[in-house]
Amino acid sequence: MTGPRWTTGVEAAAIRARYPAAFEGTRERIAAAAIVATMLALAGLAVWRLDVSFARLGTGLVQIAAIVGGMFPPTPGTHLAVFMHALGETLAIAFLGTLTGALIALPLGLLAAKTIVPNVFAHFAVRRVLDTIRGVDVLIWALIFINVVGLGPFAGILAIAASDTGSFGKLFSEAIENADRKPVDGVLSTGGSALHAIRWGLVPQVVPVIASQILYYFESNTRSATIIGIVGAGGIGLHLAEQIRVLEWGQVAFLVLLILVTVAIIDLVSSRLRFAIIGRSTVEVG
Amino acid sequence: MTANALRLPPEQAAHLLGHYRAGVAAKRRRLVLGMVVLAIAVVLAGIGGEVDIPKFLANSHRLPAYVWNLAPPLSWANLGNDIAEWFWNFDGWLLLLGDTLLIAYLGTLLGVGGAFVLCFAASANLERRPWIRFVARRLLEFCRTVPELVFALLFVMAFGLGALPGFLALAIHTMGALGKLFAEVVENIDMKPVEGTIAAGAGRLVSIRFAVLPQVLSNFASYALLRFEINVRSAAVMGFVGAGGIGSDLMVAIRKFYYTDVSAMLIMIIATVMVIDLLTEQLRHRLIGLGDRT
Amino acid sequence: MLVVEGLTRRFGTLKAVSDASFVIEPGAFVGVIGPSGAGKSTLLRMINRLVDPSEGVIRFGNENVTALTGRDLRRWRRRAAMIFQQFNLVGRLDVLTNVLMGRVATVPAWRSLTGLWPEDDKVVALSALEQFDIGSLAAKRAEHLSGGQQQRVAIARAMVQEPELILADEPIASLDPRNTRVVMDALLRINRHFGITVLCNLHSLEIARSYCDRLIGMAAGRVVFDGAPVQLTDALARDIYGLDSEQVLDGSARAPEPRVRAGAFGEAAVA
Amino acid sequence: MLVVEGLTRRFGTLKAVSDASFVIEPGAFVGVIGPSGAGKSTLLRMINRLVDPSEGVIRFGNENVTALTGRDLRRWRRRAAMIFQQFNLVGRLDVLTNVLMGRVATVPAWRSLTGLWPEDDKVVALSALEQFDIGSLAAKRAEHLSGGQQQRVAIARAMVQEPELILADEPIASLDPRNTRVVMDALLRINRHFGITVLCNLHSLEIARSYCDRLIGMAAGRVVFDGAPVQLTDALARDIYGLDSEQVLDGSARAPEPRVRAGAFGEAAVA
Amino acid sequence: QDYKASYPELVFAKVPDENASGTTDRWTPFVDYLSRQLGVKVTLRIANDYAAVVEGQRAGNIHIAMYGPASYARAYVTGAKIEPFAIEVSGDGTKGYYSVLYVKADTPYKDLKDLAGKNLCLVDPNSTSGNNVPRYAMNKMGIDPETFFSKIVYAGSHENAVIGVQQGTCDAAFNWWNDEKESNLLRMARKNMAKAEDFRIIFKSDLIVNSPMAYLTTLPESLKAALRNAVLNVATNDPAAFNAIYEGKQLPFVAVTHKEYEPVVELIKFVDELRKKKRAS
Ligand SMILES: Nc1ncnc2c1ncn2[C@@H]1O[C@H](COP(=O)(O)OP(=O)(O)OP(=O)(O)O)[C@@H](O)[C@H]1O
Ligand SMILES: Nc1ncnc2c1ncn2[C@@H]1O[C@H](COP(=O)(O)OP(=O)(O)OP(=O)(O)O)[C@@H](O)[C@H]1O
Ligand SMILES: [Mg+2]
Ligand SMILES: [Mg+2]
Repeated sequence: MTGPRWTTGVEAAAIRARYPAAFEGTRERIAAAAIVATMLALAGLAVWRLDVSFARLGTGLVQIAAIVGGMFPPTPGTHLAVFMHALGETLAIAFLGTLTGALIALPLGLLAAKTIVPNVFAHFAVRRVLDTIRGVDVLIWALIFINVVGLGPFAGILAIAASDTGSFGKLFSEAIENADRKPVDGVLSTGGSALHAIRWGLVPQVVPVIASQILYYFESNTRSATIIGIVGAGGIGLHLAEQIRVLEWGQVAFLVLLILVTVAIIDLVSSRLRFAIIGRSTVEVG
Repeated sequence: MTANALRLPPEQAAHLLGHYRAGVAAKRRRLVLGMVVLAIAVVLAGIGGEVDIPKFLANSHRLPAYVWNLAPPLSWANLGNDIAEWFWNFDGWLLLLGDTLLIAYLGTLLGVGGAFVLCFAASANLERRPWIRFVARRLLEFCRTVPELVFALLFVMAFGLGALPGFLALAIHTMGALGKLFAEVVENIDMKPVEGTIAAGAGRLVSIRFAVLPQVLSNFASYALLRFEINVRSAAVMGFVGAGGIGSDLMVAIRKFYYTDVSAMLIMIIATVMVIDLLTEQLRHRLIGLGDRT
Repeated sequence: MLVVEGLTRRFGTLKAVSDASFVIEPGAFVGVIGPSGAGKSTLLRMINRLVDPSEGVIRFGNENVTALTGRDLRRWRRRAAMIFQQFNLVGRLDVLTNVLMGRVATVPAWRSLTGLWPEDDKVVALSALEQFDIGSLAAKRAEHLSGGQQQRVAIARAMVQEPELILADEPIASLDPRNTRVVMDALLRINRHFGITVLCNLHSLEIARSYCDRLIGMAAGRVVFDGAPVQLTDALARDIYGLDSEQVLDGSARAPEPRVRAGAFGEAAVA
Repeated sequence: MLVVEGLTRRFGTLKAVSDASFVIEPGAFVGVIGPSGAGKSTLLRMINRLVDPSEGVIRFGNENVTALTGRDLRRWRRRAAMIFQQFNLVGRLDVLTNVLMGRVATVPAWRSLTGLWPEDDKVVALSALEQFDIGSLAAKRAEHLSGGQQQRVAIARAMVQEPELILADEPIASLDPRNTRVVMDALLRINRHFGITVLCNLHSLEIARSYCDRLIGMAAGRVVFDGAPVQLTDALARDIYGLDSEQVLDGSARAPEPRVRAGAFGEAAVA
Repeated sequence: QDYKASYPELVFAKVPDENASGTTDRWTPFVDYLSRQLGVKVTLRIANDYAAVVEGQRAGNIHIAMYGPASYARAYVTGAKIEPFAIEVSGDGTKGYYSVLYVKADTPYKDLKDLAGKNLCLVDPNSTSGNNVPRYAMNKMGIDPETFFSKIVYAGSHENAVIGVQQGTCDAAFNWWNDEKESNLLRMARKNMAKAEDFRIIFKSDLIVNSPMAYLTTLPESLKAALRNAVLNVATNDPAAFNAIYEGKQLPFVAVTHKEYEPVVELIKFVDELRKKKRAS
């Protein structure tokens, strides 16, 4: 039951003659194929060079079963209070560290966005600074701040803030570049300054993206052991690493579950917050 | 001038203003409440996190202390030799960097694939059935919450030592992390083009391909490349599965306090990060058409 | 035959469309008129199932449109082409691909997904663009077009769908007189020639009167008029639009001596 | 006095506006007409300096608009209010805040940046909305409005700017007859009453003729007509729009017996 | 007591043990005890990475630290101004543990020399018992591991090294070993990750001297004396605190000087030499 083909009268040959470009497109297709081929070739090279083999799969599965079996039932052992305390501590550190990093990164992100700072040099310089911040390992950030404030949660907050600044700056700048230009033009056209255009034309658009990135990093910092453990602030990640090291699988499972619940809660808050900002709109996609 | 002329009589204005206030009151209240909660959280976290600003300021002159140590002894007279001395293991590190890039590439590729498949099921604007969304979101959380080390250990048992367990662990984590970020990018798109395609009878795949992808591809690309960069730097898993790589060598150098090695490797890693970032930028600007706007 | 029964849509407390009922015979050219915010767009979007009705049913032939899901829903949408008030193009894709979107339901999935469109469909899409004088823009990004050009791309997309029903939401709002004619004539032709039903939101009463067989007038969500254009007296129309009786109806009619009517702006509010 | 001299804008190889020159006296109500894609929007955007001219100068009074930067540019934009064809509202903000955007240049920065608008400005913004019957929508998100409602918000924003010049890009495209009148009357009033210059892109020749003191016709980027509405003969207008001589000009005029003219769609292309 | 004014707060840092969990639980009573004895606040910091502890001592904001032997030596070599004053004593009265080489029980290898051309698993480049001591020992035997073995694999962890042997990735692997009752292999066996009977030891290193506790040399003498007194007598003054740490498996701390760590320092220097050798080649 399709509609009538009202297009049957169309003269294909004439159209083709008038718009030859629309029927070529071979160059793009070759380019696309070349990109895919290169990616596959690289993957092949990697597999070969890294000597990847699936040979031992069979025997190992038994041992996996042993470990996974050891994870049941998950149990806090005798450390429940310690774990909960560590979780709280971790949340506090991750929260402040992420927030501080985001606050520092915001102006940097604006400077690194091509749509805001068209000056190539400024833009280039800021982006390279951000690259450098990201390139420096978290362990090094930790050591730098241990020199200043000693071991402890404060050093963890600073190290997280520093290392996240690099990622945030990059992500924020890209969110900003991706924003729709029309509202920004709307604000500018009334005589608004660049600040106004950012505050009213840009921020409402990018806030959901930025909020989700901040919450994601908060979550990620909560579960990652690295910085908080290194700087001697304890934290849930330290306990997790410890339990893995001493092969206490039941407690590992318990800690993972604990973190999973925390992460799910953060995820829930994140969704709520973002949908409050962007408004929910769904259509039934067939 | 004009504005005054169009001013409404006071009662009518007051009425409208009241109407407006009532309309935004709930939102206002939520905003204020949110701010208060945030402020309380900051204070509490500040206490819990033993934040000590005066101490930080008093000791801030020590900020460059560690970095200072990293500087190699360079002299003008002997610059070439000094640099050669500094990068004494350049070849070896380059090889390690290459291996790391390959592992990270494989891990990222697999992870991005998985994330790409799952993200649409996890986003509320394209997936109406809440249970599918719930399952997808929890699955992604599981993948990024179970520590890479646990996955790595399990895979070592299954596949033996080597790169394979390393990049599988990376891939799973990458999938969990990117899946969430991708889903949120998708939730943030303009739905008008999607309506446009489905109104033409397009199915899910086609509307994703033509109405969603053009909007999200640049973000996907940049997230994926950022994750690639993170995977290049992530030393822990690689070292753990015995796959080495530049990250674990850097760790060793930091722990053994081979300062000049640390700075040499850092420079190489930072250069790599810069190259990846430049590539990302090129790709993104192409995708969002920034290049041809000017 | 399109049957709409007791159709209602709420947004929060607001009833954007409220208990609308009408029947549209196959092959009719029906205009929907009414003041801004009357619910015209919402009505059309419900028929295409982009907005779910809060109450009421829509039937087309034997089919209960309101109950469709999945593949059936897609098939229905293919049959009921929609032209959006805000165009709803994919700004970052080129014009031709935007038009080819109208063919997705008929092209095999592997072809459309890889962008390897059949030559035939490209010909159809290009000829549709050419109908509206924008064949030469086929390779341009949609977001770089002028307003009127975008609108014509959106119309071309609906045309190549070869639908049985066209839902056009102010298809000529951004068009100049010539293109207004071109587009309305095109709609009229496929309506007359192929018996395709057209349901068209229009702001210009003149256009509505000259092209439509029948007009449906909406105000504040309700259907307040339903009849042939001749039945729509000026008094009735003024009622629909909430105009005072001394005001003429069509904006296009001479403005009554503008130079003289320059009163204080404040008065306009209650005019 | 607005002076435009040799204004040109290229997009790639395309000249969207090409060597446009004209002078507009203070207090004039000038309509810009021309087919879709003629460069009307680009012209207005250049005057507001949202698009930089490739060549040519724009002067207003003693000021060289093309050379302005920074604070001066912002001051100029405040004086030259722009109404966009696609509204350019911030969809996620409420309607009142969108209108208050028109006041950013006059409100202290700390207030405008924190959103603590003075009561007075809110009253002004609400009054402007009420002029267009949408005062009650002030708290709604702009993206939830109907097309015509959004357009009126955009106009209200321009009004509260207290500009010296209004650049309106098809301000009535999405409006019903009543609102078309309301908006055009409002423009006319502030033009007559306060001597504010209005430069207005219009698609409807009828409206242009009845409201404007003077018309500028554009086609393919060039200014092809410049004179009083009476000077624009039908023949000239047909020329601008590229219509054949037997075609009537205004879309709103009766369509020549639609039922009879039902030719094959393919023929429409060359109609 | 003069130090209280200038040192109102002392920081005690600890790297988590290789072979026990609950580091915080176990050390908190001890730190509380120190605090009571010294009359100043003592804060316990557990850092996951000993580089952080070394850096903190170099910067002077960690006053007392419990090191592993190698990490103490590393801190010393790196120029931290510290001196050891107390050492752990194992249950049998020895002051150390060993690095051992495992092979599969059903293989013919009797001795390290039999492994020529085979694959060897080391733990990671930073491990004392899993890398540094084995290399040092082999060097003394005149074996150059890079040429002697066909392949050297860094397994990444002690467990992975055992798994490597079990799965045949390597023919032999180094690991830590305390005594007949405690070793990494036994621990894995208790968790069903390996069977102890499947493995055989064919080499045992010299004693690796136990972990020291070290303070900053810049601390005032009175404070140092008070610290020594408190730590060396903890087992008698506060048995509960002491037992919380070692659960009765270890004997009380005894005094120690840097001299006992000279061999470990030598080991560290040897490891640094290795790196330079790599450059030469
Ligand atoms: N950013 C851009 N990039 C490339 N081409 C553009 C861009 N903006 C406009 N154009 C082109 O410039 C020409 C003039 O566009 P403009 O928007 O000024 O037309 P218009 O007269 O306003 O038309 P309409 O009545 O349809 O709105 C069109 O052909 C359009 O495709
Ligand atoms: N998503 C939404 N959320 C809340 N209210 C909405 C939404 N969409 C539409 N509305 C409201 O519903 C009413 C009808 O809107 P609709 O777009 O159908 O009007 P319309 O008749 O098409 O008007 P116009 O001629 O101005 O386009 C309006 O008052 C509008 O504000
Ligand atoms: Mg509408
Ligand atoms: Mg335009």
